[in-house]
Amino acid sequence: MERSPSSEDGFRVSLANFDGPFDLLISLISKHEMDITEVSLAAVTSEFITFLRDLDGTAELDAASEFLVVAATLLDMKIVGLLPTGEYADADDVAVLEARDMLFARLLQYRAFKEISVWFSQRIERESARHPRAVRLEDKFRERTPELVWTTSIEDFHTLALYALAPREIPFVGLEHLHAPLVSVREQAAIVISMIRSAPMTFRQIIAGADQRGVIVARFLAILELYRQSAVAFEQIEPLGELTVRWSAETWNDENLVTLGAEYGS
Amino acid sequence: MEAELERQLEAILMVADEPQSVVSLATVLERPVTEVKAAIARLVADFDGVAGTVQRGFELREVGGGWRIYVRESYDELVRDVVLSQNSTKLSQPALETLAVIAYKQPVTRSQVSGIRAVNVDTVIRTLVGRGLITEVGTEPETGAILYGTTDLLLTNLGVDSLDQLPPVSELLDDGSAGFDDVH
Amino acid sequence: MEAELERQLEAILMVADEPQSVVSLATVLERPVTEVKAAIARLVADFDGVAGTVQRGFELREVGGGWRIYVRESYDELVRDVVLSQNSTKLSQPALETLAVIAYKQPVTRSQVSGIRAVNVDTVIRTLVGRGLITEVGTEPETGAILYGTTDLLLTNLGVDSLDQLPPVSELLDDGSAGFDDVH
Repeated sequence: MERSPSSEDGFRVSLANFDGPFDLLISLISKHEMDITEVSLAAVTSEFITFLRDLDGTAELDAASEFLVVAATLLDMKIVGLLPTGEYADADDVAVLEARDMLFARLLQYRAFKEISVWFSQRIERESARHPRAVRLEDKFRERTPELVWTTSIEDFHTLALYALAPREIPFVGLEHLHAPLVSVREQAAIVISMIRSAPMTFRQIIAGADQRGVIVARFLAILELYRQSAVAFEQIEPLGELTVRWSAETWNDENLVTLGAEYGS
Repeated sequence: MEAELERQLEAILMVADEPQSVVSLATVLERPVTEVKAAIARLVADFDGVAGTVQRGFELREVGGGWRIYVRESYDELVRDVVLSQNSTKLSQPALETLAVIAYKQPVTRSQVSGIRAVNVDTVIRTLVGRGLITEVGTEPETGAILYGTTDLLLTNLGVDSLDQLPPVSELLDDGSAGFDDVH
Repeated sequence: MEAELERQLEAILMVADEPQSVVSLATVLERPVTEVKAAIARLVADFDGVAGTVQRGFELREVGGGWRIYVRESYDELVRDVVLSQNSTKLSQPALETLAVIAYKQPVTRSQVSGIRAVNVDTVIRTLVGRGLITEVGTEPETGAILYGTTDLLLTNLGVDSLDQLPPVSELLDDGSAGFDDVH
């Protein structure tokens, strides 16, 4: 697969077992020449954040996107390690293996679409130089166009104007989440419990009202913690599909909450 | 070489919206006016089928000092049916949005509208002019670009007497047009 | 009589400002689809000069689900100087990638797209809808999430006639997608 030419001055990582461009790391992982479980996500992330600080606008957005795909998958794998294993040690191993396959799958998929996007870009550019016949209709034909039936109210028209005149934002990788106000995992756990206690909810529903990224993260961590305490169960029909969270605690009292999330500082 | 000139002419005439004068065609093609005139005459004969060729469903006609390709008259009835069946009684979403932009930004040029909408608006503007919802209101002094504005028909459709009665868009948007250039 | 059909097609194509599907042409001409298809093929050959005819400065192309007259590619540069058309703003890299995902995975929800791209795609999707390259095609029954698909305009902009003409990703994904499905 062709690589972007950003390797030279792009994002580099220095780990105990690897030193070189991020690109190369990904190549090795996707060629199965390096064990993904050996890669420290925390180290890669902190280097990446350092790298982001010197990022030049949207120039390195490509690198950032690929990093996010890998990081999200690595995170999935680390979560497997966080979850309770009990007597199902083998199942845990299986999960790690599955997660690794998932990483390859996602990477390949992401790469495929990236390559296709190059084709899209070239085709659109080439096609935009072409000239289709699109000329003003002769008056004698224009008279035959069916009468216009106007159905737009002035309010709708105003809304359309607001929409059409709104500046288009440039997509970017935001860093504001790094400075988000502190959110209590324990507090969010209490909210989540109140939500799902009577009926199962999807993760999407659980975070629907959250207006800050920190709240979403805290609810996510809270659910992980509750799972650790066997208070909730998950159901996910397909990869990346809807995740349903069900209250499954047989015994639960609010004292459990006190210790919950202690390792997150709140 | 002469045949090539005819091919160049038909390429231009196939996409030209306005009738093309012989002089301007000669300028673009960098050929003498007499040569271009002769080539046009051959092309007319070619499309008309008088040169041992097929009579086409289109023809090359001189109108208002310029040449343009038109539907051959004998096919007018057929084409009327097509026009009737293909044109909707409603404006498309892109057309409505473009109309809204023109209503609030008028007088405005095609390229300014295109800059705000981030897409080519040529076809849509043609439709809106054809529908009598916008009209040419002048030209921009520096560039000579056509300025468009809305018509009374739009006001009637919206049920207002004047543009002042349109609900205002926020002040932020007023200098928005300047910011748009930076965004893209 | 058959030649007449080609002339009728030529006439219709002169007033069309979007690709004409064979079915709609057959309907308005009141002729069987197979006949219309054959006539179009002869017309393409005629304009291309492969039927002992002259290669014209224009051509008949199948794009975005229908047929439309274009200037022949070798004359595009010449025509560009005559027809000042406003080019659309280029799509950003994230927009192109998102478009690619939607093209191959449609119908697809916003969250499925962002799952593959691992970033929030809301703004990008808004831009793509605004440009008419994608559109809402329904809602997912269980979640009520909006499903997106690509439009004929995208196909036209890519210069292809149908989604089948997009490059295959299966080879690239075979390994991956298989593993993907097996995971659960």
